[in-house]
Order: sequence, then structure tokens, then C-alpha cells
Amino acid sequence: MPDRNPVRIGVYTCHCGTNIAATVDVKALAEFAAALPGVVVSREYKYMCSDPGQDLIRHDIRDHDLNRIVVASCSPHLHEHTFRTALKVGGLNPYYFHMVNIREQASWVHENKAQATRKAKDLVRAAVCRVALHEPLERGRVAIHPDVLVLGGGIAGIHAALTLANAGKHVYLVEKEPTIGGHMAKFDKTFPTLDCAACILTPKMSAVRSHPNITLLTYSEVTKVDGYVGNYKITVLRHPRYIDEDLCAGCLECLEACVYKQAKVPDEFNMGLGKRKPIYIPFPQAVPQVPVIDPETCIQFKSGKCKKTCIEACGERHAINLQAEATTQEIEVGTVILATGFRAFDAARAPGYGYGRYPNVYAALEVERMVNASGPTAGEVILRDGRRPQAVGIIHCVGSRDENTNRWCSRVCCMYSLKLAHLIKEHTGAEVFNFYIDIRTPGKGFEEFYQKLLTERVHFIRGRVAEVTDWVFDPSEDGKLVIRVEDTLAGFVRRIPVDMVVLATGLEPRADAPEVRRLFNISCASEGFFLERHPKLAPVNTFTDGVFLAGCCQGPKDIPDTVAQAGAAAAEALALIDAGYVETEPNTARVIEEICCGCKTCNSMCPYHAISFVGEIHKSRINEVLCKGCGTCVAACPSGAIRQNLFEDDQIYAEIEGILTHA
Amino acid sequence: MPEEFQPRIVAFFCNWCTYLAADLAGTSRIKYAPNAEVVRVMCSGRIDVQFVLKAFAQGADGVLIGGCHPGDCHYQEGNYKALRRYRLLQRLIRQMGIEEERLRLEWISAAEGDRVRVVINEMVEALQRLGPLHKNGQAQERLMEVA
Amino acid sequence: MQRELKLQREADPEWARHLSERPGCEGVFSCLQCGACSGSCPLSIYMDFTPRRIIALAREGFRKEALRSKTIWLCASCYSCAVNCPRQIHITDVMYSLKREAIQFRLYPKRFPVPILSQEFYKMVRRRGRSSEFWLVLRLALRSNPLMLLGMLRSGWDLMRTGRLSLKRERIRDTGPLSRLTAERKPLPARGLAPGEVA
Amino acid sequence: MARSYGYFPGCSLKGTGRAYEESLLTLFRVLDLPLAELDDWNCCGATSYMAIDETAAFGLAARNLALAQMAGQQDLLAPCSACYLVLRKTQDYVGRYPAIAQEVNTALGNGNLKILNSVRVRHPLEVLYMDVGTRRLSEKMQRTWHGGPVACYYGCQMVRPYTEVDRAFNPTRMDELLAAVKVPTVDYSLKTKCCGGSLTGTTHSVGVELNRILLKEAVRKGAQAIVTVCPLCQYNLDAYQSEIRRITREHIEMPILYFTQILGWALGGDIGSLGLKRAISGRKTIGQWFTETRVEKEAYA
Repeated sequence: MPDRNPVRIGVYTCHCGTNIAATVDVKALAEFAAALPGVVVSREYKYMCSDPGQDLIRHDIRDHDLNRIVVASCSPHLHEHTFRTALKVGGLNPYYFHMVNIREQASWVHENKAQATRKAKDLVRAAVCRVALHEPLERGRVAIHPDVLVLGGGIAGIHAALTLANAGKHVYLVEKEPTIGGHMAKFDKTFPTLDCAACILTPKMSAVRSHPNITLLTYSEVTKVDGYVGNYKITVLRHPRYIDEDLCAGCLECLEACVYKQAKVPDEFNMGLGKRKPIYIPFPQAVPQVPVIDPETCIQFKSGKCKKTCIEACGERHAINLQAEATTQEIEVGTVILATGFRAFDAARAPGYGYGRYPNVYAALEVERMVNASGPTAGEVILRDGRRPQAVGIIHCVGSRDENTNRWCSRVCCMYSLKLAHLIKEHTGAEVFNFYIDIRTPGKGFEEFYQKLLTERVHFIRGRVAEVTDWVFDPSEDGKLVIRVEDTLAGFVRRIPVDMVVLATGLEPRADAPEVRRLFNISCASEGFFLERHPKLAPVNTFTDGVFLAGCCQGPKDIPDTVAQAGAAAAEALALIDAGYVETEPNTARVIEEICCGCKTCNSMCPYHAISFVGEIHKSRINEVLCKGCGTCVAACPSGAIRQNLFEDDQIYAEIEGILTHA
Repeated sequence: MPEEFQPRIVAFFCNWCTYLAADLAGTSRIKYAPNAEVVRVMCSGRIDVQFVLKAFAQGADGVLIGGCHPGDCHYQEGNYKALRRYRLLQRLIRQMGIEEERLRLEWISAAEGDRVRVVINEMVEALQRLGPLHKNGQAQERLMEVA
Repeated sequence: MQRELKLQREADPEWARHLSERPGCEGVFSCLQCGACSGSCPLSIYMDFTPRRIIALAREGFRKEALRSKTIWLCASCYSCAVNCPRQIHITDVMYSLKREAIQFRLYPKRFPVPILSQEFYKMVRRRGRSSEFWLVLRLALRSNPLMLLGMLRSGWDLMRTGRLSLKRERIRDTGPLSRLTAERKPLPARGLAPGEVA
Repeated sequence: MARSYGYFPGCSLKGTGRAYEESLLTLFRVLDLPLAELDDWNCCGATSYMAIDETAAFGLAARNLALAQMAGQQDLLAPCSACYLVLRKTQDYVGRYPAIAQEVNTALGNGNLKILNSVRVRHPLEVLYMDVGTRRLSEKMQRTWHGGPVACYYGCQMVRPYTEVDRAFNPTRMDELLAAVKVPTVDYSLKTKCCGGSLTGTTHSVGVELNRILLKEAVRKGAQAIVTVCPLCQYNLDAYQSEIRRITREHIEMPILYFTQILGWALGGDIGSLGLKRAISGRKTIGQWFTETRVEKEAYA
């Protein structure tokens, strides 16, 4: 209900250091505001968001008995909450407040001080007109379902899931592939410590499997998301594995028994360098320890004429069911952590480097598998023809820092290239050449690792490779791959013959990122990675409450950063869960029954089915719990019978007038 | 040389996409014309036909509506409703003798900071070509009737 | 011992800015100095400065160094640099722009054939609308190095006997627009001219 | 009724590049695709003009575009890579820089010629690949190749910086066209390396060296001839072989053909009107390869 006391407005202009003050004449702005109708106090201060700044507001509320507050500073997305809390502490209803964005929308985007100040004045005038019409509002509360969905079973998802599970929360860990482990499971060693990836990852993987609080759904995808923070309904599609996870003991005798005596299908986990059977387990430490049948290559699925030796081998357990079909499962959670990871840049998109044209040009992940003791070559670094390379060239920034492909720096390539350089030299004793634009080692122990490589006599040539070719300019190059590059430090162009070329491909968003983004109603940054709520202050939050980000789906990062972020995301989720409820914004819509003519126009407008038609009184009614406050129905109502808190028509009219009244 | 005409634009930006794009433009220090002033609404679906007419009646030379790309609406389909009303409005203002270029609808996602610059600058140029709306007497009368 | 030292007063940042505003030259300030251009250039190995270093010189405002280099004349406009550049800089156009300036201010090695060819070609086409290879080569040789003709006897004869050498002087009917075009030509502003340099 | 293509020969095709024009006309005749030579066309400006006066350079090309437009042509064929690039680049820059468009227009305007970018500048290679297609070529094939494997040389300005004709890296359309008429090609890594253009005339030694490299690598890859798409490339590779032999004592002697000559021959064009006699190097080989041999049609029982 509107309060009767005369409006007494306080206007506070923030300098934001010089961020605002440099381009907007804050003094003039404050004086201008002081003269506006209803304004009792108008001040400018260096940092309104700081404690002294907020105290200023509180004291004025007390001393000048203000009942409306306007702060002209930064974006409401940054500090609206801060100031509303200040009002609350000052004993005023937090919704007697309006924020004016004179930083992102004035001082930072305009150069002419006069014009920027003029615009700031208009905006402040608009806010003053608007706030006068504000009414006190109360936030609603929604209980939070304690279970959590973690999407993606790489190191990020695994770590987040374990953190939550150890805190006693139930976690659904959904993974697209038949096993968890993600990219990290493919690595041999990790930089800069060179400790073995498997040794630090597999214990966590088995912990996931055995944890009572974790429901592991591998080979599965989320296909539908309903609800909102606190109460999400998630539909999960489970692809058929053709082997029952509960019945299978993981003896793997079915693999032995397969009619294919020799593995002949290119093995995805080994980047096609190795072979697998139609019935297979991605890698020995896979979790769950349950094989999967690939219907594309299994004879039974292709021709229906197979001895089904696998089923025989399984015997009494009857774990194998070739009739199995995809199933869907509904789960209810309160919060979601997205840890969907990245996709490695496709080296074929850098045509000058001959990937796919010259057999001995490899992408980094292929070499990762090669140097891995349990990889397709048992740790041997060899060429396609089995020879050992005598000289290897590692080309940095493939698909990164390039207007023709991806603009961004992928952050990990420098370090993994150094790691591969070290491992290749160690395994083969070959001469190793690194071709780089800049070496970026901003991390604990990174620079030291670089130094170590330099002393190991690995060559570092500063120059972006122009091309990899088999063109023989000099007899010494016969049968080699030649790397042509300007050695920008030596100052001349060089041709360097090598046996093997490794392309340090960058990281890019997964192909399915846009779908995931839409499912969970979050945003992507221009390059396609998921967008965090604030680059510094809310790096794991999204603009959708209750949905958090972990790992490379938010942007390229290395393992330690990924794990740290996963922990942070888990903590954010826990904070919500343990609070037990979330406060909802009061900007919901309501029907003024006296005016409603029962035309039902609004009923179809609401995507949340919050509007129902009450037959007996022949009027529509809005369920405030379901209403998300978009205001679409308000704009649609022909008789103006629907009103929206905080976005009342007259408030917006006042704002428009305020903007357009010439000073 | 005569002072160049500075059009006034009222911009209705949705809270989740276009307003964030404007924030991004700010944090990236992208410079654009100071002629557009933003009214924040939760969703472009909230934008009432009356808001736009009111803005014109109050002396705006142009009105810009910014929402999420189709399919990306934070409220699922508010932007489609906005699109419908925009089409209606285009017909309406044409009948009132207001040039269509004075009303513009743009889908600008949170990632498209530079798009804000492009759109607003384009619009300012267009309006400078058209000149002030209040010079258009007929339109003024009609506006007074409806708003 | 030869001393190599550059003083900042020898640089002309204004010129660099001006260069960066010419069509096709916008990118110079976003150059990474990665060397992809020089690496892919088939002629960089003959140049006194690699294309990358030309960009470095240009954007630091070392006008004379850039304009006097052989590099800009060796550029055969094959555009490898442009398609390889991770910043999509139109390096070929930068070279063209430098050539234009060097010719306008006569900042090229004396009797150096490439600019002479350009000028002869320019004259011929402006006057007649088409170029006639035989006469073009003849004028080039006479103005740069007449001995050149001796070396050309063989290929000249080859062309003659295969009927590929036309002594006809091609010409178009309507040369009006062409002369108007060349009349349009507006010279680049004279910047940082050393005494003795004529514009 | 096949639609006709506007045809911009450019200066070289009337001189050193005659064989290219002759074979091109023959090829398009056997494909019955009419070519309409642009009336009163002028020099495209090539690379040299740009080095003197940008506006004029664009203006020269623009005049041709305008002529084509007024002649009502939708496509303008430019067989010479340099011509193709200059015309294509002019359209690009006139579109991108209003200032340039303005100057060029005022200059041409008086001669009531307006630049119109509606004309599509095209290279014969791309026309044959897109409009005719490999399938039709193999169907129309009249003679079977009994010559050796060839190296397809695309050069620079046809594939860079504009990539409508083919990819900038490892283009393959010429190889595909030749494969369609059963001509074996080798994997030639230098297919887009520069021939030096006019450098053979200006900084001779450098220009010749570039061509030596191109020829030598072709030999190493087992090619017995090089196929080109540009009069300047053809001339450079063709004219200096004897000189290269003299300097390097390497025995290099191979025909440098135009792709239009091979296709024209394979499709049954009159051997006399393919300009084959205009070759300087490898004349003997050419004589042996380009003979009257018909495809033996399999008899169906």
C-alpha cells in the first residue's frame, strides 16, 4: 500500500574514483539534482558503494528522514543489491530505491564531458520522477531442493560432485561419454610438476563411483529443463549401453569373447591412433567398469548374424541385453553446476600446416596419447611408419590468437607444448623446436619449467610458422617435413626440416554449447564460452540463479584453475542449499479484479502458466509464486487491469517524462 | 557552421540481454553517441505500445527497443510478443505520419557490446537525416490524441 | 666500427598515424610481429628488411627507412602475407601505399627498374588505355639499363618466332575517363622531408 | 540457349598470352558457351598502376566493370589472374571505402559510366568448375590423354586474397577438372607459390630463381609438364628454361601449358586452334602429346 508521508528524496552521485568523475561533472550533477522536485538531500562522494558511502545514505535517512533514495553510479547489475541492503539497514523499505547507471551508460561510453553530463542529468531526473512513485515491497521466499545436478564428468564435474557429496548433499553426475574422466584422463603427465595424470585422477574417479551420495549417469544427456532456482525438473536421456550397469561385474570377459579377435575399429579415446572392438571399455580405469557396445560396428546390429559370443561369455549374469533401448529419467534438483568442458580446435582448419595432408603432422592430443604409457604406442613416440623422429617441431597458437579462426589465447597451449617438448625429448632424444609468438607462463612454477626446458636445449624460435611443406629446396630436406618461419629474433627466414610436426591446438567451446546454453537459459560470451555473471566478482555464477559454472565451459583454463573453480561452484551451490530458501524479487504481476473484464488475453501470454481464469467471478488471477515478473501480460492487457510491482505503468511513464523534459 | 541537430532517443532495453550488452559496451570502453537514454525493463515483452507512443508524444525523435535474440529470451518468449507489438506499432506510426526509421527493434545479446554502438550510432545518423519529430505537426496532433 | 643508433627525433609518429588511415593500411597497429608474413613471403629472403620489419619500422614512424627499402619493390603482390596474417592486415596494400609515397618523393634507388616500370606502364596506359608489352619493355630498358636488352635478345627471338611478340601499339577509343582519372590524383602530404628531397 | 559471358581479355592475351585466348575461345566453342568480348575495354591497371595512383588504378578497372554492366553482362570473365584480382579488388574496395567510390565515380561520371558492382567478376577456371562441372566435362570427353602426369600450378592472384575461384591453401579445382578428362596430376606443393610476376623483367636473377624452384620441384614430383591459369605465370615458366639450363646445368625442359589447352584438346577442339605452336619450351613433347586420338567407345553387346 502506498504511504502517505510527503516524498523526501536523497540523491547520491558517485565519482567511482575518476571512472565517472573524469567524464561527468559530478558537482554540477549533484547541484542539478538538488533542485529537482522532492529532493531534500543531494551529495556526491568518491565511492558510494564503500562503507562510508553507504553510511552516508543511512545517516541521511535518519537525520533528514528521507523516504526515497536515488544513487547515480554504476550498473544496477553490480550494486543495486548493495544499496537496497543499505536502505534496509537504514530502516527504509529497500524498494524505495532507484539506481542510475551513469558509468556504463555515460562516463565510460562518451568522450564529450558536456554531453555525458547532460545525459547523466536526464537519467537522474528520470530516476527522481520515478522513485517518487515507488511503493514498499516484500521479497518472497522459495524453498530449495537440496539435490544438485552436475553436468559433465571431467575433472571439474568430478571435483564439484565430490565436494558436494562430502558435504552430505545428493549429486546427480551426468556424463555424455560412457566413462567419466574427460580430457584429463587422456593426458600422460601434467604440467609443470610432471606428475602422472592417471595417478591423481583415477582415485577421484573411483571415489565418485563408490560415493553413497553420488548418482552417476554416464552415456546420458540432459534433454529438458523445467522450473527455476530451488526447484528444477531435469529430464535425462540415457543412451543404451546394451550392458546392464547393475548386473555387470566388470570382468570384461565379453570383450575377450567378441567374434572380432583383433580390434579393428578406430578408438575414440586414443584419437584414432589405436583400435578397439565393437564391444569395448574406453580405457582400463574407466568408471563405471562396464563395457559398451557400439551398434555402428557390432555385427549383430549390422547384419543380425552374429554368434553373440559375448552373451555366452556373460553367462548366468545376463548383463548383456542387445534389445536395450534409450530411456529417460526425471530428476529434481535445486541447483545446477555446468562443467561441460571444451573441444580441441580442429587442426585441419589451419590448412597451411598440412594436418590431414602430411601423415606425420599430429594434433597435440594425439601426441598426448602417444607419450602415455597406456596409450596406443605404449609410450613410444613414433611416426606413422614406425620410425623414431630425429627432429620434431611444435607449432604454438594453432587456431588461437588468429582473426581467421579463434581470436583468444587458449592459455594452456604454451605450457602443454613445453611439457610435450620435454616428454618427446625424453622419449626419443630428438631435437625439439618450439615455434611461438609469445611464451605465456603466468602460473606457479610455470616460468621455472620454461627455464628448465631452455637448459634442456629445446629450441625456441620466435615466429609464427608460415607453412609446413614437403617441398625440397635443398637435398638435406629430402623425405622431411619442412617448417618455414621467420626467426623474428635472429631476423631472417629459416627452413627447418623435421620428421614430426605437433600442432598445439587451442581450446574452443563445445559444439553443443549453444544447446546447453538454451536448456539452462544462460548466456554465452561472443566467442561462445558460457558467460559468468561478473568477470571478477561472480566468476562461477550465471545470470540464471542456481546455475553455476566450472571448468573450461566458461573459458580455457588449466587443471588447478579448473579444480579451484569447481570447488567455488560447489561452495556457491552449498551456500544456497544451506540457506534453505531463496528470496524472489517482488517484481511480480497482479490482476486488479475491479478492472479485469475477463477477456483471457493474458492467460495465453504467460510461459509459466501462472495466470488462470476463475470462472465463478469471470476474471483472471495470477499465482505470484509461479510469476517470474517478465511483465508480458501487463503489456498485453487491453483494459490495463494487470500491474507489475516495481514496473508500474505510471513509474515507467514518469521515467520517460523525466528523460525527455528539457532542463 | 550551424549546430548539428541532436536527436533524442528513448531506448527500452531488456534486463537480461540488451541492458547487459550496454554494460559490456561500458566495461569495454566502447564509445558511441550520447543521444540514447535507457529505460530498463525486465523483458522486452513488458514494453507496452503506450510506452512508445508516450515517448514520441513527450518529444523523443526516436525509440529503440532492445531484446534477446529469438529463442534466447530469459522468459522464454517475451521477445516474440515484443516483435508482434513492434510490427503493430510500425503500422500505427506510419498511419500517424511518423517515419518508420524512428522506431527500431534490435536483438542484442549480452555478448554484443559493440552492437549497441553500431545500432545507436546508425539510429542517430538516420534521425539527423529525418530531422526533429516535433517539426512534424500532423504527427504531433495524432500523438496528442493517442498518448 | 659502424655505429647503429636511432634517436627518437628521427621517428615521425604522425606519419605512422597517417599511414594507418590509408585504405588497406588500417591494421598496422594491431601487428603482433609474429613474422607469418615474412615466413610465407617467397621474396623476403632477398629483401633488406623482411615485411614484418617494414611494418615495425612504419608503425614506429621510421619513414625514410621504410620508403628507401628494397623490400617494397621486391613485393610481387602475391598476397601470401595477407592470407597468412593472424591479424588480417592487408600487408600487400601497405606495400603499395609505401611504393606510391616512395615514387612521389623519389625515395628509391636510382635506375632501379621496378619503379621505372611502374611509371612507364602508368604513362602508356594513361595515354593509350592499354599496354603493349614490347614497347613497355623497350622503354624500361632504355631508362634503367640499356644493356638489359642484350639479355633479352634470346627470349625476344623466342617470342618473335612463336608469334607472341606484337609490335602493334594498342589503343582504346574513349580515353576521356582515363585522363580525368589521373587528373583526380591527389598527392600524399609531404611529411618529414629531409633537405634535398623534392616532392 | 546458353547464356553468354562477358569476356575481358586483358593486354597479355593479345600478346604473349595469345595461346591462352585461342585455347579459351576454342574450349568455350566446343562447350557452346558464347563469349562476348567487351567493346573498347582498357588495361586493368595490373600491379604497377596501384603503385603510382590508387584512385586511377581502381578507376581503370571500374571503367571495364561499367562497360560490362552497360553491355548487360551478368558475368565478366577475366582469364588473366592479375586482371581477375584487380577487377575483383576494385569491387571490394569501392564497396568498402565510400571515399574511393566517390572519386572513381566523379572521374567516370562525366563519361556517363557508373561503377556497378552487380557484374560478377569470374575466372574461367571457376566458371568451368561451377557452371559446367566435372561431370559434363567427362561426358563431353573426346580424346584420351596419352601424355605424362602434369603439375597444376595455380599461382597467387587467382586464389589470393579472394577465394571465390578456389581455396587459398592447397586449391584442387584444376586437378579435379583435369581428372575429369583422365589427365593424371601430381601432388604439387608449390601450386600457389609466386612466379615473381614482372620481376623477371625488373630484378631478373631473382625472378628466374623463383621459376627454377617451381620447375625443379615439379620435376621432383614426377610431373612432365606444368599447367597454368595465367599468361604471366605461363610466360615466366616457359621463356626462361634455356637460361636456367645454362646457369644451373640442370636438365629442365618441359611444356608449360594452359589448362584451357588440355581441356580444349580433350573435348575434341580443333588442335590447330589451341595455340599449341606458341610454346617455347617442350615443343617436341607437345607435338607427341596433342595428337588426333579418339576415345575408343566400349561396344555394348
